[in-house]
Amino acid sequence: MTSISSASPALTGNDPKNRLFGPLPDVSAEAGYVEEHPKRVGFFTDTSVCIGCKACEVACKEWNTLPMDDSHGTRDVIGLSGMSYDNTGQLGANSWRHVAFIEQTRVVDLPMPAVGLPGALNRPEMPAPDSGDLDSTAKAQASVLNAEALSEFDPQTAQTGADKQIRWLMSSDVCKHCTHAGCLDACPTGALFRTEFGTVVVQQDICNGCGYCVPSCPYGVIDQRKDDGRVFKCTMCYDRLTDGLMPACATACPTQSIQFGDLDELQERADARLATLQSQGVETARLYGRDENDGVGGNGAFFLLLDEPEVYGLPPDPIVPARDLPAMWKAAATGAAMIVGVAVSAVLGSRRR
Amino acid sequence: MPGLGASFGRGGATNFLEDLANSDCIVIEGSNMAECHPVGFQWVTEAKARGAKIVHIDPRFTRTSAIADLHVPLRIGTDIAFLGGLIKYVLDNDLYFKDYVVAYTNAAALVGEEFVDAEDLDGLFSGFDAESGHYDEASWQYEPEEAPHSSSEDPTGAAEQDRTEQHPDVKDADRAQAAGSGGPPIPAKPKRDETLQHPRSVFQILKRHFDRYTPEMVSEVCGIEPDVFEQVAQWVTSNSNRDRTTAWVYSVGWTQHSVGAQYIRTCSILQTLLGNIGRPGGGIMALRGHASIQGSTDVPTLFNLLPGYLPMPHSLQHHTLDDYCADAEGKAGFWGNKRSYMTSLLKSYWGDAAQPGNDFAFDYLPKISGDHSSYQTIAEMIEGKVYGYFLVGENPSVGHPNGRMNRFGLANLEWLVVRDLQMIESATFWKESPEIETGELAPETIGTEVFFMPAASHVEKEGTFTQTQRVLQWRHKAVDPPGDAKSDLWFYFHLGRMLRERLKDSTDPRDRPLLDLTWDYPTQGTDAEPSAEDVLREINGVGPDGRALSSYMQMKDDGSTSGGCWIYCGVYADEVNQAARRKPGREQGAVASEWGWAWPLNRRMLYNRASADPAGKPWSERKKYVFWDEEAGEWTGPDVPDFEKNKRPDYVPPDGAKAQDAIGGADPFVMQGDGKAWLFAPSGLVDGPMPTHYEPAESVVENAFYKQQANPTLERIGGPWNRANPTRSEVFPFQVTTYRLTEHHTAGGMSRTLPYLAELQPEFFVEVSPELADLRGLTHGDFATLVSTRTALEAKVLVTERVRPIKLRDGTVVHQIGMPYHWSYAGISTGDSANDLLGIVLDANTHIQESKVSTCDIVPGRRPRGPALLEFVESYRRRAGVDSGRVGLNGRAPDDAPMVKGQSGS
Amino acid sequence: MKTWLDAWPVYRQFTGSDPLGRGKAARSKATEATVSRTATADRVVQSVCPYCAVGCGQKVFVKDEKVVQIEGDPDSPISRGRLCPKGSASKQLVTSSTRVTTVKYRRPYGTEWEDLDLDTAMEMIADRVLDARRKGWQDEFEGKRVNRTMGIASLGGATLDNEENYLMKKLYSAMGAIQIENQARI
Amino acid sequence: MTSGIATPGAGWRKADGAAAQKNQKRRRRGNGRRGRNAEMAMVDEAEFTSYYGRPIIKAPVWKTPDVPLYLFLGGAAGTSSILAALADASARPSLSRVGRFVAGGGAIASVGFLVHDLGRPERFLHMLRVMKPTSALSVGTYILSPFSAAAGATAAVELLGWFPRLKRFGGAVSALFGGPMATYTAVLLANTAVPSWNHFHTKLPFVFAGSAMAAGGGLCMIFTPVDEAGPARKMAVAGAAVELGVVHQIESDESIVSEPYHLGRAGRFMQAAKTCTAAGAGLTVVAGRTRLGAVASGTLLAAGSLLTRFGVFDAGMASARDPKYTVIPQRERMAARDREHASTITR
Repeated sequence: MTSISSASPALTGNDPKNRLFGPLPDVSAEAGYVEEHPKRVGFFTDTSVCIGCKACEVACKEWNTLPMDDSHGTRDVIGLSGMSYDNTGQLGANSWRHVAFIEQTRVVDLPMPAVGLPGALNRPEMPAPDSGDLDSTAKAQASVLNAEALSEFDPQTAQTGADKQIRWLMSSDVCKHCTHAGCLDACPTGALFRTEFGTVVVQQDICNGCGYCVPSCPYGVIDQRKDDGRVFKCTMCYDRLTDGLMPACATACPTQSIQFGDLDELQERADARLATLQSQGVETARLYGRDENDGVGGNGAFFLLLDEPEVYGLPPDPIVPARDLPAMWKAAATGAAMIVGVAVSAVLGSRRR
Repeated sequence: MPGLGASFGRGGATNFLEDLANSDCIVIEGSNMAECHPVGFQWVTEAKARGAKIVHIDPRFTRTSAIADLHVPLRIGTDIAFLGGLIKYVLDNDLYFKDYVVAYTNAAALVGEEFVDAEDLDGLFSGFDAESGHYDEASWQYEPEEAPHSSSEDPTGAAEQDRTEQHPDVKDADRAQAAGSGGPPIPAKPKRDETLQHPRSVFQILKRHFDRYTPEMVSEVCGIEPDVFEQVAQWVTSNSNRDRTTAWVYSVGWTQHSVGAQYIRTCSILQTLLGNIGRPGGGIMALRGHASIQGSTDVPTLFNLLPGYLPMPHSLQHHTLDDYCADAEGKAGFWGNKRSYMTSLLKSYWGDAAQPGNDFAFDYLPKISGDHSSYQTIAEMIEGKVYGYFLVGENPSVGHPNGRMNRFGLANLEWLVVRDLQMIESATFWKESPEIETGELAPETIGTEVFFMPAASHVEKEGTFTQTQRVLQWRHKAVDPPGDAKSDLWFYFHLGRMLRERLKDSTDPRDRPLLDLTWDYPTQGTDAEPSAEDVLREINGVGPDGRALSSYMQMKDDGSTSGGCWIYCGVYADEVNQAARRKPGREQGAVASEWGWAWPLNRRMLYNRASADPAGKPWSERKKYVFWDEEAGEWTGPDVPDFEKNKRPDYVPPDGAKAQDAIGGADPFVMQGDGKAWLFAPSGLVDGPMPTHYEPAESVVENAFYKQQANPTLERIGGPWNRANPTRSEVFPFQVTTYRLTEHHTAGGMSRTLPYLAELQPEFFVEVSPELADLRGLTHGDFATLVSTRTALEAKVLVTERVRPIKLRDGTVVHQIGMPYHWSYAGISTGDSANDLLGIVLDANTHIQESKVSTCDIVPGRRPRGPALLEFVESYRRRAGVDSGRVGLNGRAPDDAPMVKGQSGS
Repeated sequence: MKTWLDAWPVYRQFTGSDPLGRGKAARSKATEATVSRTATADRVVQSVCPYCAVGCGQKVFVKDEKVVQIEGDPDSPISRGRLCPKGSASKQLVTSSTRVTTVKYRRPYGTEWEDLDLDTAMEMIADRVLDARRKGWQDEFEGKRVNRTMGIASLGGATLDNEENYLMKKLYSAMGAIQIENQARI
Repeated sequence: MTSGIATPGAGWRKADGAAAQKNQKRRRRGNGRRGRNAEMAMVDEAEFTSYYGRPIIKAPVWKTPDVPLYLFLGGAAGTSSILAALADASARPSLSRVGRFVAGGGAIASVGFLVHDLGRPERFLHMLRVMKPTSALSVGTYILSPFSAAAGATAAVELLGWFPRLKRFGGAVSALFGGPMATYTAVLLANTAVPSWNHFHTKLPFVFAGSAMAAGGGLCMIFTPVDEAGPARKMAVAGAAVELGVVHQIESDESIVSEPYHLGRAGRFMQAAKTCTAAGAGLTVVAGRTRLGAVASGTLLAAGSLLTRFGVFDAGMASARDPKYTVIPQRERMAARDREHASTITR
């Protein structure tokens, strides 16, 4: 029998088994599934093949019967966000998958050709068009684009026009099912728990809506449903997993941008995919959440990105808050002792009457 | 699609989606595949993962472009110029697949001396009659091997046929579409020059025709850099040879143009020259937009077709069954058996009442006499000539261009039956349409009686869909439909039953067709649902022994067989519903022949005999597919050979051979009269034997190729409710294109009503370039108003660099506006309807509207409301010098409308 | 007592293998009873997606005569079990609360919908079809025999089944209606 | 990832054309309070990227004023209970009585606020399902429960005048939990991903400890006769000094996450808090021995403490809502790691 105190790295500051931070080879065993348990499963989201169709979002909502969402937890308020084709906005209590859309350009260093148009002349109320500078335009076009330049071009990037290159990044975000999950650490009721599959799930019969998990997630995943009071997030379709099925989003994903499977196998696949892309010259490709030495011990749901994480709304270097928990408790204990000390000296130092 | 039909003999996609994974290069043009067919797109991403080059040619940078290796932002409506440029590139640089072209195409055929190319007539071919706007195809014909009629058994009939074939009313009746399965008839076999050197050989004509499609010209017309063109040309040609194949993918981005069929023709020519047809990883993939749009042309509810692409009888041509079959009698290929197919159809319709003595009840069929297509019918509705209208799962008020005109049509009916799942706009036009707000319509003036009949959803009934690659898939019924909802099968069966009951004592001969109809389908369940399986069996056909036929080759012209759609014959072979086959894909080979059933005869890749060389050997090991097994004496491979199984590759048809026997052993295009793929189409298309670049009907650019600005045969429907924006008008200075988004479905009845989809694209928006936004003062996220001669709309503005202004060499800049068309006033996600902005101009081949390109103006802010909107649009018309668009009561022409107090036309 | 204590996760924390209470010890009754609704469905029916023409296979799960889930059919060689957002929303399409499931009738010049019995509606439509057919009838057109009616037109969506299209064209042809069109034209 | 924050995406920029999307270009207070090396300066100039300016982490869903009030009351109650127990032991019945009332009242009210803040208040007992050292709220539950029970009961019997021995025992128990009660709430805030809380995880407990002493002492001063209130005054002044000192450390920290303590509403709260606390402490020293002075200074101290809680709370909320407070420190951390890594390699 283990006693709480001896097993509580948070309080003792002694974390030799990496229970708060660092690589953890078997998350399920750490969570008490010491006997035979399934291998840890996860998602590998390869954004280089994402077509932004949002099938994942819909399949998720259908399976989990989530309410319609404006991403702030209130219902029936919909409107165009203006954020490219993303009208979901962010992960939330009602959106457990969120496809981010990022339109980017890379300007080819050229004077922008002037713009004119037929028919604007007789519209005096409109700004008068500049007359097109034929020569510079033509020259620019001729000098910039040649077959050689194109073949050197980042294969992930489609080309449009001479003066700028365009790419449109899409990425389906989801709960990371961290090795060290801030939400799980924070939950005071045990509503959040780690499953035998190594995933992190909210038990809706337990959650009392304290909301502590919400700011504890370094990715901003979990959120409270205002009219319900409880918190919600991706369960990696725990119920489907118990039936031997894949999560709804991965089942639907048309291009296998979302891949589900045993985490170790996904990691191998991701490494191979990264190598392929890099050999094709996609220099911007990188894995995110793959590294078990990162601040959350690696993610159960990790990504291949084509730009910096923050471009997609992901934190570049997330750290599970509990990493510093021993230090915090130490400071709190010192603070408490200080109070007692101050109080005692105040009493002793005061003359009676 | 006549573009494919006239080229290869069948209108269906030549390959299947899974086969795209075998491509070495995929060009997606006129399609936004990743957005509109996301699940099909998995085969493109798979090809890409295997190293294939993916090119996306589209005016907009879309979600397809995002995954492509190269995006080519060509100007809207210039695909023929681009593809023509590629054809020239291939011909000039001798990059065509020589052995393939000589053996399998009509390159060597000689064209008659009377033919004059568009090159020499400034954009018109010989035979054009400016008055009627129609071509006479006589001068486009081959130079015959022998005198034209000597081989025909029915010289008089054929001559008659030839004369009427060119009648404008017959042309209007859309004969081209009858090439859906079976190429257009040709009078005789042509003279050939196997060296391809004869100046009147198709090959040389083609060379001359495309001579002016230089890279510079392509660059100028399409607004792209010559190097981008060069890159595409290089990828495509280096991936088209014995070892490699290139696939082309298109969709309504091609068909919805006034030269839509010719877009597809241009691609067909290119793909044929490159030897990519009938080979794995090659072909032309036509992506249809609806679950069974292929099925809806195969088993058509189209005015000009009977099932299996048999033409609807025409009043000028087809008085008897003999007349009807005259063009086919004694001809090679498909046409040779037309009488068997038609007789079987008539037997399916009228059973015992169809006897040799009464021409198998041929006369029971009503005759068409011109264009009775949808838009023509709408125009007639407005004139009050049509009394009743059925809308069955269709929402023309939103889904059709010029919604206002469509709604005027509906407002002038006596009655309207709408069958749908949700309360769609076409059912509520009488109280909620935009014209109520403008005062053009009012419930009190609309006499249309409307019946909304709830329909069953796809899981509440059984039946087959034919998907984009011609595969029929049976859907099993999961649950009963709710409430009064019924399947369309139920509705039509019982409606027919009730009509027959009402007429059962009638002696009027006009009621005989109804009373003699075979209409005794067994029903099941409490609501007496007819058996769809029984209907499918009837479509399949039954032989004299009472058993289901297994092939259309068994069909007879003596009335001993029946069959409702000859190309579907075999779907019920061995009395088994073959469309219901569900052998898991992973348990079969890549072709997966045991999943569902594909027409014809379960062939998944059409013309696959062309995957072998003339001697029957695979062109290469890498691209091995169907080949001749000498030992077994048959064609073999992973797919069903699209060829007679035991016809030797060296088979030469004997003199006087008919039908399939007249097709040689090295002629893969078995549906064509000559067994060849057509680089030059002597018939089958009404607007020219070869494609030429014309500007769209509404364009801001002058045609740089020819004096002829737009397609000379394009079809317009005139009226105050369908005004056209003048070409190169300064009042309408911007091009606008319509399209779909992944998150919605066409007119939105199946998506705007669903919360999960509505929230993903919650509002109507338009996409504009930052340059246009600057020019017009448009603000991202704010409203803008778009105006045409039809109406004005408001939409939220998305400013995006994905839309690019096209800079032409003469300095003009063409601004293009993108406009998804899913919205209207009903449902959860609402907005103005994009289609209201468009006019109706039609491709004369298909009567499909040009909704992919038109012109408009755009200004910041919201549109005027109520009657002010009418005045706003009218002021644009005035400025553009266009006739008034004011209408009278219920949208009728102001003159013949009865005057109602306070409501007179201007 | 033991059982009662066992039900208290803190006790399980102290006595079991999950001292931090982040896994096994924290499991609730509902969690232990988790079951997928695909597992409890009465039957699974193979169907095809009704949206675009790719023709993705769908599996329809039915429980108590209600559709409880629609998802991709991995058996399909065309779609391999995948669906787009529309296909994924099929259950919502089928079970939509805004679906109209009774006949609605708008009389001429009426301003509101009225309810109508299905049988009555069918009778009324049959009457109107015969009437319009008669009024629009043409034996001849420009001197040529056409034996048709111009009084009835039809426009079908391309989500009609082949069997439905077939019956429609057959019936329309027999009644002489020719202005029969389909989304396929659009 | 060596490209560093100066070149996110190797030249790729968000293609917007939309003014709405251009709001995330710059950063940072410009007062040049930076010491470090040139590399840091380069970091300063870097643009930081975000997804349309959207926050990366979710701001706490806790209600205000419930939670700041809870923080305040818990602290005041905790320190008061200690003061009360010691007063009892040192025969200061008035101070002890007042301390017990403040502790009891504060404890009961905190429980009320805590329960009210739950999304599903009826499930507040679920807090006792598990005991999680990783969760400050769980640990806090096992502090708050005995504390509030003991403090509440003690106050009750004090009021009723029953069971004097039990009262003393209850007072002792609540005093035992009083210290943790006052400081665990700092861990509650710090053990989150909220940048302006988490970064100061070793400082916040002292802010809260100081603030709690100022509040507890201040409140006791108000109600205790000045003769007996000496310990309260001393504790209050000491607490105020600690609070002011540590808050100053936080506000002058290098990191950008100290910025929210200066800006906006949080900045105004913090400024007012400092003013109140400093004034209260000064007034205590000067006039704490007069009844009026005790009331005034006690009130100021309590108000200062309350404002500090609101300020800290708001600063955290503000830091959660702006992605720059999440991204920039993380980028700096990565850059530092890279430098360290580079130096180990060259060594």
